[in-house]
Amino acid sequence: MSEMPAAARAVRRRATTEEVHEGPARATAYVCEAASCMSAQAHDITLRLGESAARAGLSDVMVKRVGCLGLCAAGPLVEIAETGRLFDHVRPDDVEGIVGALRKVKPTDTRASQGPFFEKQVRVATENMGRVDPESLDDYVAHGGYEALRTVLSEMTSAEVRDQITQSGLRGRGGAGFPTGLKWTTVAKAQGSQKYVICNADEGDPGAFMDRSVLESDPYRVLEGMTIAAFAVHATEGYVYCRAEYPLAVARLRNAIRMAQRAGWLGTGIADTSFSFDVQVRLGAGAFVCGEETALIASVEGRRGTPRPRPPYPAMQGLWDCPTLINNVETFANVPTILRKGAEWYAGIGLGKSKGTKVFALAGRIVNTGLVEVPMGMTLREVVYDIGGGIIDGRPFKAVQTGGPSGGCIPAEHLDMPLSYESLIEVGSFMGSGGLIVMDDTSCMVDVAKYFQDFCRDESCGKCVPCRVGTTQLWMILDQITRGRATLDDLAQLERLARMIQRMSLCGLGQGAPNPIFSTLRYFRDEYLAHIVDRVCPAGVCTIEPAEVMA
Amino acid sequence: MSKPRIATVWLDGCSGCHMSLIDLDERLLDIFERADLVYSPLVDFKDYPEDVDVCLVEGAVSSEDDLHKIKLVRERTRTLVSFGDCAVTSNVPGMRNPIGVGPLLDRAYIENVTLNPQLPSEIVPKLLPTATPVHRVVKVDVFLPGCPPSADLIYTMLDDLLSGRVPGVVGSRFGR
Amino acid sequence: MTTVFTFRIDGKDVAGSEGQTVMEVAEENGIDIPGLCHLEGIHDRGACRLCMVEIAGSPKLAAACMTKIAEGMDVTAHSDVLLEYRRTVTEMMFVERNHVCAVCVANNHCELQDMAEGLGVTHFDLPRISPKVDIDASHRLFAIDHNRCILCLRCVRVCDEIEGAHTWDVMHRGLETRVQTDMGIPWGESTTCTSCGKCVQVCPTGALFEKGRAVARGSKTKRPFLPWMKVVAEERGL
Amino acid sequence: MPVLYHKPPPPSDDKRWKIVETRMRRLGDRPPALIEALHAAQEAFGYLDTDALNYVGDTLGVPHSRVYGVATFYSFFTLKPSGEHTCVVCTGTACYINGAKDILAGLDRALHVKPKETTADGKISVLTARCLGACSLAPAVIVDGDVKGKVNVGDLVAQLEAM
Repeated sequence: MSEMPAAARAVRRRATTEEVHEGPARATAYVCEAASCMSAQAHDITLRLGESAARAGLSDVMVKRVGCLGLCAAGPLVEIAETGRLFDHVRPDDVEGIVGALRKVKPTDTRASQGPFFEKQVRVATENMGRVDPESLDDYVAHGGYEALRTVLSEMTSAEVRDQITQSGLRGRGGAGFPTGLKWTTVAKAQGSQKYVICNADEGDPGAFMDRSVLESDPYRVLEGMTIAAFAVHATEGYVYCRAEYPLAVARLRNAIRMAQRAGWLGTGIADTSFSFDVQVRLGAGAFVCGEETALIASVEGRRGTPRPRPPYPAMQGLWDCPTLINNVETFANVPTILRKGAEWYAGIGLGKSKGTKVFALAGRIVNTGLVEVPMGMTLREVVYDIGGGIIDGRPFKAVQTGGPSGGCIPAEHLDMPLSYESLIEVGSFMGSGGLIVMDDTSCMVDVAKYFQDFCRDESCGKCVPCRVGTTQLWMILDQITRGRATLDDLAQLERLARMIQRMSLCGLGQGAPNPIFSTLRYFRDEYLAHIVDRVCPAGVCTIEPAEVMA
Repeated sequence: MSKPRIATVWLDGCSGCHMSLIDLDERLLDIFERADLVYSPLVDFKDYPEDVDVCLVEGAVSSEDDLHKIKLVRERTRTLVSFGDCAVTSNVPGMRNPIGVGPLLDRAYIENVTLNPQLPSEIVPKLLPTATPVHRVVKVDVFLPGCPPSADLIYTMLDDLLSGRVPGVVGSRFGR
Repeated sequence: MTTVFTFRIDGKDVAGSEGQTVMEVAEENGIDIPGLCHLEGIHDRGACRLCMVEIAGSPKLAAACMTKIAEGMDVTAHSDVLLEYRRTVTEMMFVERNHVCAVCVANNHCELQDMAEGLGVTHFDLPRISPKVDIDASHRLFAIDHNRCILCLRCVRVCDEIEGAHTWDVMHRGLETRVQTDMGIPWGESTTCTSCGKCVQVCPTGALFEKGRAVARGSKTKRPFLPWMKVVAEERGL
Repeated sequence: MPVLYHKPPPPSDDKRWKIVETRMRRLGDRPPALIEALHAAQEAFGYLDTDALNYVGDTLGVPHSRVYGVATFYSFFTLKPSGEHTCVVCTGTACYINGAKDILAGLDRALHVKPKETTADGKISVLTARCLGACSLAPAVIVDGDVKGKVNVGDLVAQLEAM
């Protein structure tokens, strides 16, 4: 896919033109210019709003491009900052109405309630999202940006920084939930004069767009987090490994790196100290497996993105065999706020061993498709119904899929389960990077399992036998089931094979590939049996073939 | 008590496994002292009888005729032996599987024929989409791989079966 | 001075030096751990998964060829579960492409065939994938039949690490993965191939073979190592 | 690691090679720059032909077989020129359960073109993407760089046929 969406081309052309008016404004219109709204011509709305306000002679009104406002389903979105009034599905002819509303804003106005979608969220990693101009370093700094880094460099030792992160209880937001503080300490203590920090922005789970939104909306935050991490682990060079499928995120990130370098927040002698750190972007090229850290390293090194057995872990032997810290975008995005507000504050949010908040991308058959950040421990029901607005057309909820191709499907009986790393594993799923895909009665769970298996076999790197051959074998059996051509023996073989692949595969892709099968079998075995024994697809998705056709 | 009833069946294979069976030589006498041969391409019985104790199946399931036959055999047989590589893995008959029936027949009966090229449509049974191992169509009780399995192996297996022992993994290999 | 570790494999007390792998120490102690991508003298890659072993205290299985030994570790290299898994891996190798032992140049000299026999694989429960793959006989001396390739990548590694030509590499991914020469061009057109024959020598199956050998006549063990080096040298007047 | 041989000249005097050359030089003309260089070449020329692969490999000191291995590993790289117009169908989970399968089936029915193929007249290439991240617009497609959301198969086919 070499095509770059028009929205990204626009950003690239515009690069750094400032659209933020100087000085305090009486009224401000935030226009969401993240990918989803951009593909609905949001930038055109920004331009029209500016022109229209100017024509109306409103010199004390500011029109500002911001990152994701969260409610992606209703884009393009415009928010009036002072009153909190949200305009959705904005068309060019709505512009005059918005200008009218801007005209009426009074200094005494306060933000009205925006409903549960916004009110129930707790923003940490996304605290600036929809507030700052993602292309302006000044705006980031005006919103408290780089305060944390300045404090870290001038007042703290690297050990103190690591302690803060450890005490905050932050865990890797890429999926597995490895304690971040422990990882940082391992890298810091690893032998080696050269160390690296890598930001994993190869968000590959279908239905997940948290990292993309963070990078599009607040790229400096990620850079600040990486720089703090570099200081904490004694690294001097960093890479952001980002999907090439995210041209807008890449454009904004590259712009942010340039701006930060110019302002002395990256490069040699950061903030007038002796600490040096610089960041380069490396583009992925359409390989899901590169989200696996050893495969990612291979790709940064310019090779085929095939994983290798661990140990040695990248923390000891990573990029070019040097100790390397790899964290995900959201993990780094949490870091500046944790250091600014304190580890105790962060550890006070959440549930049990899952501290803090988690960003989720809501998608599928849900009303409020979009990006949300909620405290760990919130129940799935609150996320799906209160924040997500429930199921489209009021249909019955069937399952929510989390954790991408390594995750599982959680049925209605677990809707009141609190969301945390542990609870998700307990019900046979996985936190993953944070995609929540809601399904209703129009989805066939065998077909869903087949979809993920098709994904895994297509993305298998081909290195180890169980994954290369096994994912296709699993897919073949699922395909037979969805055609009504499988037997109970085939089902038994499916389970046997799935267990073997889980234990024998080299990396997380293969080890996790059977998970969608396990979880759908656990909760929806009756659907499998309906296909096999009764030869019907209860959801009406699969095409059952006539009985007389031979295998 | 009557003697156990043995049958052998020849599906899509080269008959090499049956040749290997004949290689049992004088040991055949021993076998047929202890059992009756009730159906085989080597003897002249028209229909596969009921109530067979052991059947050796040579060859892959390749045609509709094979499919029909193996289902009948399975119904009427207590212990079904996949006899040789073609039955066990589909072996040489399976080499056509990546090609597909259409191109295969075209190549054999149209492209390479100069005089009156035509596809066979009568008498010969229709080919299945793929040549499959016997156990992918019906349940198989004993596997005897080998191309062909040696006479010694065949004897050991028959001896085991006729003595009421469960034949173990018999140390054969594909291809040999 | 090298540190010596003592530990256990299948209940047997063994010793090895720091830096050695479980596979190496097992071999020295006469414990056979199966493996097909492993070959002494080239780097291990832990890809065939036949050498997976249990290590007490770890929930995950580990590839013996890439696991460094440690003091006091307790390795189980043979168990019912491991045997079942190894059989399935072997089956997977057979059903992935089109292996027909009866007509293979490597029949009776094949490590995959030996593996199946050794593990007691009598048939394949898994359906064959039956992909349509190529045979490249464009090289003057050798040919490659991708039907028989199990992607152990010994050829790629020996060509890179020993011969230094790096003629072989891999292309595509997943089930489409193939070994290939130069820019995916026919082997005979390769400008980097030295015709040394090392790749043919190390191939565990009949995928890489010398031209002119009949079925079951591809034995690589009964002749001097790399005879083709001599042939090529003579041709070039060296 | 020094490069053992001289940097080769670009395959032609096409100015776009300059972009590729500069990208490689900035990254030190060393093997780790391979993927970045391939990105640069594909961005400049739309696809990667043998000339480009050879040039990049020779400049960076990467064996040809490895260049080819990398270029074919990543699905973002294409070794064939695409049609006049491209239609990228998102097959992410959200799009899948909202009907991406029907879109692909519809394209195949109407235009006889499957993913990664180009119509016989060379007009339209159909590609698939593993989630564009436009899940709120599901099912989504990108036609010549413009994202279209909540796609109706009939409308899409009509638009493509009119091109």
